[in-house]
Amino acid sequence: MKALAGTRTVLAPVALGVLALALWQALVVAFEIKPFLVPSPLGIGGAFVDTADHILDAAVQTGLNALIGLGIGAVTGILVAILANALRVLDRMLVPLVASLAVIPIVALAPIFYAMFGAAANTGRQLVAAVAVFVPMYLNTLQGLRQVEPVHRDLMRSYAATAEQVNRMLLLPGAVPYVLNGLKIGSSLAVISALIAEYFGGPANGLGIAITSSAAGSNYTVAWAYVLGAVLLGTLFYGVTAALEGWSRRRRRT
Amino acid sequence: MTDPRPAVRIASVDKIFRGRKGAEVHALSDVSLDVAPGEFVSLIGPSGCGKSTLMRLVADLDQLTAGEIEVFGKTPEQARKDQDYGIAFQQAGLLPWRTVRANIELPLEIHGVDARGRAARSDELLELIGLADFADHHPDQLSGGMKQRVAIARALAERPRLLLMDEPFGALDEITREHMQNELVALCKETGAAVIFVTHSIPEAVFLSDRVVVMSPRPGRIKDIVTLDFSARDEELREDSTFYDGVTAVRMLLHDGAADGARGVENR
Amino acid sequence: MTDPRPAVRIASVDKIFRGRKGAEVHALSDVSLDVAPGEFVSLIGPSGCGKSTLMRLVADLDQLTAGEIEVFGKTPEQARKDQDYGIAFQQAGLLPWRTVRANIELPLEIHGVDARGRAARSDELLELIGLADFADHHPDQLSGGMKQRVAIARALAERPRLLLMDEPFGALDEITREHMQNELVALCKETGAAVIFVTHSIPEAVFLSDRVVVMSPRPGRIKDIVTLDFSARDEELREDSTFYDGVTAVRMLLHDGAADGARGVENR
Amino acid sequence: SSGDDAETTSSASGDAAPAELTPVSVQLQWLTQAQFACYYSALDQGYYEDAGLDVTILPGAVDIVPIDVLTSGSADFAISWVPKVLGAIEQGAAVTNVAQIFERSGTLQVAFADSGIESAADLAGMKVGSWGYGNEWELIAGMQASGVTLEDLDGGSTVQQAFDMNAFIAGDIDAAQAMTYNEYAQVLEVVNPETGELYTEDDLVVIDWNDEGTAMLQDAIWADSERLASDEDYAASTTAFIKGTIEGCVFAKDDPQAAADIVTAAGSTLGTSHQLWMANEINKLIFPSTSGVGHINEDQWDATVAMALETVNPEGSTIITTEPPETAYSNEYVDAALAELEADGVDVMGADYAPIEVTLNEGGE
Amino acid sequence: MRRSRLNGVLWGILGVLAAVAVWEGYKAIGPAEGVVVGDIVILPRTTDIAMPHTWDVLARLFEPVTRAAGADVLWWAVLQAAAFSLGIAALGWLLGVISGLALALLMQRWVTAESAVLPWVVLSQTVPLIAIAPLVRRWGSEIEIGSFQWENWMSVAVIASYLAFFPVAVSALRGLKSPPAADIDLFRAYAAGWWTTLLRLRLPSSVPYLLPALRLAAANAVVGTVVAEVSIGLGGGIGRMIIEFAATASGDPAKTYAPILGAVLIGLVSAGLVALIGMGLKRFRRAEVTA
Ligand SMILES: Nc1ncnc2c1ncn2[C@@H]1O[C@H](COP(=O)(O)OP(=O)(O)OP(=O)(O)O)[C@@H](O)[C@H]1O
Ligand SMILES: Nc1ncnc2c1ncn2[C@@H]1O[C@H](COP(=O)(O)OP(=O)(O)OP(=O)(O)O)[C@@H](O)[C@H]1O
Ligand SMILES: [Mg+2]
Ligand SMILES: [Mg+2]
Repeated sequence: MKALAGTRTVLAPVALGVLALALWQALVVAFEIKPFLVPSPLGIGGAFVDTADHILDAAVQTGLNALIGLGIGAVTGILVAILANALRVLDRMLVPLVASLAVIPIVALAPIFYAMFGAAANTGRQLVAAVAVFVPMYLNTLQGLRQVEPVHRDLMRSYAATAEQVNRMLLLPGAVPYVLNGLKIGSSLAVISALIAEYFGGPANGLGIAITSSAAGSNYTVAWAYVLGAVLLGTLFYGVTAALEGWSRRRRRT
Repeated sequence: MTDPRPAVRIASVDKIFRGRKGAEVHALSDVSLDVAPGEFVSLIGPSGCGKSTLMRLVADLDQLTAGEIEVFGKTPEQARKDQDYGIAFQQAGLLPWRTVRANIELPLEIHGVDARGRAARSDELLELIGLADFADHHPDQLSGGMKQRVAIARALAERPRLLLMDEPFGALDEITREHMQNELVALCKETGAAVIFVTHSIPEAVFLSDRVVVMSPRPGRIKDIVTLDFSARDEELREDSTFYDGVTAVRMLLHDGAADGARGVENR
Repeated sequence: MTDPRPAVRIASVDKIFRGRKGAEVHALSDVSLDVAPGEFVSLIGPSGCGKSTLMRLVADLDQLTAGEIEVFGKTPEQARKDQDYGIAFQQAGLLPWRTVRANIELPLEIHGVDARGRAARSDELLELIGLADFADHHPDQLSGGMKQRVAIARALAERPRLLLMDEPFGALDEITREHMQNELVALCKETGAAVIFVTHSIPEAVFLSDRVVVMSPRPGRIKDIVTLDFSARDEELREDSTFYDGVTAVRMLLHDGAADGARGVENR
Repeated sequence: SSGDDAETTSSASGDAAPAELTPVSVQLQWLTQAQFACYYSALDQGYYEDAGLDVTILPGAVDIVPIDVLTSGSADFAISWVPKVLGAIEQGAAVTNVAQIFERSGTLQVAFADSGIESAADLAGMKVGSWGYGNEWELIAGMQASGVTLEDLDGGSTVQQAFDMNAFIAGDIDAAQAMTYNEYAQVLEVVNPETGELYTEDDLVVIDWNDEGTAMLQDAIWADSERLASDEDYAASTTAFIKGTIEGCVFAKDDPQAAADIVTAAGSTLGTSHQLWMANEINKLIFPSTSGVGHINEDQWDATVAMALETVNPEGSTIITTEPPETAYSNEYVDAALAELEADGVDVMGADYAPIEVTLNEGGE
Repeated sequence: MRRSRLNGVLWGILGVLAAVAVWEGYKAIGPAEGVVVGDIVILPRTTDIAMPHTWDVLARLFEPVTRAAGADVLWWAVLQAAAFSLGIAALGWLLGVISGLALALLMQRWVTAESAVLPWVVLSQTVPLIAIAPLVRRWGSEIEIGSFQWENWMSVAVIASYLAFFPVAVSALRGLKSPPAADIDLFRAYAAGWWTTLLRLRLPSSVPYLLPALRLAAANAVVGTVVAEVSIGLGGGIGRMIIEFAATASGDPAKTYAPILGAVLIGLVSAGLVALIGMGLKRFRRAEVTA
C-alpha cells in the first residue's frame, strides 16, 4: 500500500506532466506553429541545454536576491507578529497597513524602493521580495501564535511565567508549523518578486532581464528556457521549504 | 506545615460571567470555604455548578466578582507569583513538542532550577507515576491515562503546599485510577500538602477526602459539606462500611436528599 | 420484531491493521458472537482490546480481515445502505454549524423525510433527552454532557432495529448518566431494538445488558460472556444484591480472576 | 485617464463613415504619446479616411511585442524599431519594413556635465543605464565601436532603467539612456536642488548615437510579408496607410501644438509641455527628410543590418547571425504613397523645416 | 459587536497615522542620501523624489491630472481607474474562485487526481506572469465565436484569475479534507453519497479554510489585474496609470503615488467585500470561535 502511494505521488504528476508536454509538442508540430509564436517543449529543452551556463548565472543572481529577501521578510514577519500578538493595539493598527502591503503591485513598489535605496544596487529587489514574503509570514505566524490552547495559557499563567518565557516555551514552538507554512508560501513568492523587480532597476543581470530581452527579440525559445530556469528556481525554493516543513512535522509528530 | 493560617480562605465569593448581548451566568453565589493546611477537600456536584470556576479563582486564573479569597494569607495573585500551588487540569495539557521528561520539568525550568536539579526531580516523579521507561517519548505516543499521569507529575514537580486538581483522573480506567488514588494519598501524607480536588466520582471523593463539598447549580453554591474521618485510606477502606456510609451520604445530598427515584433529569 | 434470524451474527472474525512500515496490529482474533433481535449486549474490556473495532465492523465502517458478519441476514454493507442501524460514537460528533434540532434531524434529512415529519420526530427526541429548551442552540453552547445526549437522540432518530453505541455516556455526570440509562432501557423495551453497547463502566454494563461480553486485548478476543437475567431494570435493581453479584462477576473476569483490590471505584 | 476603450481609437466617426472604408489596425510599441503623433494626427484629421481606411490604433505595453501582434494576425501593421524586428525575422517572422517613418535615432546616453563623460569611450568604469527590451543595441554598438565592453562598466553590466529618470537624478546611474523626445525632457522638468531652478541642457552632456555613427533605424511601419505578396487589397491598404501616416507627420510638423493636443485628447496623460516637447522632437527625427518621409535609405538599412550582425549582447550572442531576407524591407509601397502625396502637392521633404522652441515646466505640466 | 468593529476601524486609522508619522519623522531626521553602510543603503534616502511628503501626495490628489484644459482632478481620475480595475479584478477573482474550487473538488474526489495535479498547481505559481500575459492575450485574440470577440480586458481578468485560483485550490482542498474521521464515518453510516456528504459536511466545514483563501485570492486578483494591465497594455485602469505617471516620477514625485493609493483602495474594498461574504457564512464558522 505504501509502495502504491509512493508510485502515485511520484508517477502521477510526472505522467500528467509528460502527457501535457507531449500534447504541446504534438500541437506545435501538427499545426506547424512557428517558434516565435509558441516554442515547442523540445525546442525549449534544447535552448535550455545550450544556454545552461547563462541560465545558471542568472538564476544565481535572482536566487541570491530572493534568498536575502526571504530572510529579511521572514525575520521581520515573525518579529512583528510576536509584537502584534503581545500588543492587541499594534495588531489592530497593522490591519490596514498589511492589507495594503498585500495589494501594492510590484510595478509600483519596485520603483519606490529603487528611488529610496539606489537603483544601481540589488537592495530594491531584495526588499521587494522581502515585502512579498512578509505578508504571508506575518499573517501565518500571527495565526500560529493565536492557536494556543486555553489550558496551556492557563498553565503558563499558573506558573507566573514571564512574557518572554511564554513566547519562548509555549507560543513560538506552537507556531512553528504555521511559520513554516508561511515560509513555504513565501518562498516561491520571493523568487517571482525578485525576478519581476529586475525590470525596474538594479544591475542588468538575472532571470527577469534575460526573459524580457530574449522576448523583445522575439526569441521565445530562449525566453522560455529562462522561464524554465525561473520555474526550477521557484520549485527549488518551494521544495526546500516544504521539506523543512515536512521534517519538522515528523519531528513534532503532530 | 504547621501554618496557623488556613491554606485557602474563601469568603462569600460571587462569580458572574458576563457573556455577549448582556447575558449573564451566575456561576458562583456566596461561596465560603476554608481549607486547612494539609487538608484534602473534594468538590463534587452536577456539571456546570461552578467547581472548575471556584478552582480557577483560587488559582488566580479568573477574577472574582465579589467576596474574598486568600491563599496562605496572601492574595491569589501573590500566591500564584510565589508558586504556592501546583495545578492539574482535566485535559492533560502537555506540550506536544516536549518529551515526557521535558514536560514534567517545565515548571522547574520556568523557575530557574538548574539542569541537574531538574533531572533529579523528574527521575523521582517518573518513578512515582510508573513512566520511567517513557521519559523520552512524546505525548502523542502515550495513551490518555498516561498523559494524565504526566500532568499530575508536573503539578507535583515543585512540591507545592497546595494542590489544585480538576478531575485529574477522568480519563483513567478503573485499575489505573485506583493506583493513582493510592499514590495521591501517600503523597499528601508525605508532603502534608493541602488539596482541592474536583471529581464526578462519589467513591473517589469519599475515599480521598477529609471533607467532601457538595455543590448545587444555578447559581453555584455549597449545598452541604460531608466530613469523613477515616483512620486510614487503604485498600481495606474500600470494603469498609463507613466508606459506604460516606458514599451514601454524599449520594443522598447530590440526589436532593431523596435516596430513591428522585434521580431526576439534570437540567444544566 | 419476531425476526427468526439474529440481529447480528459475528462468526470467527479477525481484524488486522497494517500500519506504516509493515507494523501489524492484531485488533481482533477469532471473535464470534450472535446478538438476538431485541437483545442488549455490552462490550467491556481494557483500552485497546478492540471494542470499537468490532462495532465499526458491524457498522461497515471498516473491512474485516477474516470471518463473516451478518446484520439481519445481510452483509454489513447492505445493512448500512438499508439504514438498518443507528450509531452513536464516543465523541459526540455534532456539526457545529447546525442547531441542536438540525443535528438531530440530520439523518432524517439525508434520507428525505419531509420537514413536517422531521420536526415532529425531533420534538419527541428533544423531550426525551430533556433539551427541548435548547433546540435552537448550537453545539458550542452546550456542556459536554448535553452534546452527548444530542448525539444519542440523533442515533435514535430513525427508530433503528439495531443500535450501535460506543461509550455514549462517557461525558455524563452520575445523575444524568443514570437518567439516560433508564431512558435507554425504556426505549429498547418500547421499540424492541437490539443494542451493542461499548462501555468502561462495569455497573453500567451490568445494569443495562442481557449479556456482558468481556474482552481481553492483544489480540482482542472474547474472554467470557456474563449473562444477566434481571426481571426488571429499575431503580430498585441498582440496590439489589443480584445486581452487585453481576458487577462482581464481570469485575472478576476483567481483573483476571482476582476479586480483591478493585472495588468501590465506580458504582454507577 | 480616459475610458475603457481609449486604446482602440477608431476613425469611424459614427454614421458618417462610408461603408467602403477598409478596416485596418496598427499596433504601436508604447502607450499613447506624441511619439506617435503622425498616426493620431492622421486619424484625427481624417487623412486615413480620405485614403479609404478605417484605422484602429492599438497602443502598446510593457510586454507587448508589436511584431508578434502583427504575425499573429491581431493587427495589420506594427510600429517597431528595426534592430528588434531583425531578430524576429531571423526567428521566422515574415514581416516587411514598408516605411521608415523616423529617419534619425532618438536615443541618447545622458550624463551630468560634471561627470567627465563626453563620448562612448568615457563610459568605461561608469554606471551606465539601459532599458533592455531590445532598446540597448545602439548603446552596446556604440560602446563596442569605442572599444568598451560590458565588463568595463562599473558593476560589470549595465544598470536596469525603469520608466522614470529617478536613478539618474539620484546619481545611481552616471549615464542614462534617454529618448530625446521623452526621458531627456523628464530630466529637464526636475528642479536642480543646487540652483532651485529646473535643470537646463547646460547641466547635461549627451552622447548622440547619430553623431557616434552607431545609430540604428527606429520607428518603422511593418507589414505582413506573406499577405503583401498574396493579398492585393492588403497591399493597397498598405500604401493607403503609409500615405495617411505621412500626411499626419506633415500635419504634426506644421502644427506641433495641435498634434500634441490630439494625442492628449486620444488618452495620453503626459503633461502638456512634455507632450509638446515630444511632438517637436519627433518632428526633428523625421524632418528634413533625405528622400521623402518613410523612404528607406539603403545605406542606413545596411548600416543597421551590419551592426546587428556584429553587436554582441551580454549573453554573448549577436542580434542576428545571417543577413535578413530580401523581403525584410521594401520601398514599393512608400514610394507609391509619396508619389500620390507629391501629386497632391504635399511637401514630403520638409526641407525648410525649423523646429519650434518648447519651454518645459516642472513635472512636464 | 458593532462597537468593536467601529473600534477596529478607528485603530486602523490610527495605524495609518502612525505609519505617516514614522515616514515624516524619518524624512525629517534622516540624511538625504540615506544611511549607508559600506556600499549599501540600509535606510532610505529622504529626498523629495525618494520620499515625498505625505501632505504633498494628498495635496496632489486635488490638483488636475495635467494642465491640459478640461483635465480631471487627480483623485477623480484615480477613482475612475480604480473602479475600472476593481471590476476586472472582481471578475478575475470569481473565475479564480470557481476554477480553484473545481480543482479542489477534483482533487478531493480522486486521490490520484490530487497527486497528479497538486504539484502542477504549485508549479504554476512559479511561472513569472510576464511570460504568460502575452500568451493569454495572443491566444485570446484567436477566439472569435459568432459575434463574441475576445477583448483585452478579458485577458486581464484571466491573468488575475491565474493568481487568484491558487490559494483557493489549496485551502479548499484542505478544508474539504478537514471534517474529522468520525463525521465522515457518520455520513458513511447514513449511507450518504458523495454529493450529500459534500453539501452537508465537506463544504460547510471548509468555510473556515475558505475565507482566508478568498481574501488572499482577492489580493492576488488585484495584483494580477494591475500587473496584467501593465503587461499587456489595457488602458483605463490603475496599471496603465502607474506607467503613465512614471514619466513624472522625478519632476512630480507626488503624482506617482496617486495610482498606488488607488491600488490600495481597491485592495481594501475587495478585502471588505470578502469580509461581507464571511459575515454571510458566519454560522459555518462557529467552531472557529476561540475562548
Ligand atoms: N468563560 C466563561 N464564560 C461564560 N460562562 C462560563 C465560563 N466558564 C464557565 N461558565 C459558566 O459557569 C458555570 C460554571 O462552570 P464550571 O466550568 O465552573 O462548571 P463545573 O462545575 O466545572 O462543570 P463540569 O463538571 O462540567 O466541569 C457554567 O454554567 C458555565 O456555563
Ligand atoms: N485505524 C487503525 N490503524 C491501526 N491500528 C488501529 C486502528 N484502529 C484501531 N487500531 C488498533 O486496534 C486495537 C483496538 O482498537 P480499538 O479502538 O478497537 O480499542 P477499544 O477497545 O475501542 O479501546 P478504547 O477503550 O480505548 O476505546 C488497538 O490496539 C488500536 O491501536
Ligand atoms: Mg469543570
Ligand atoms: Mg474505543
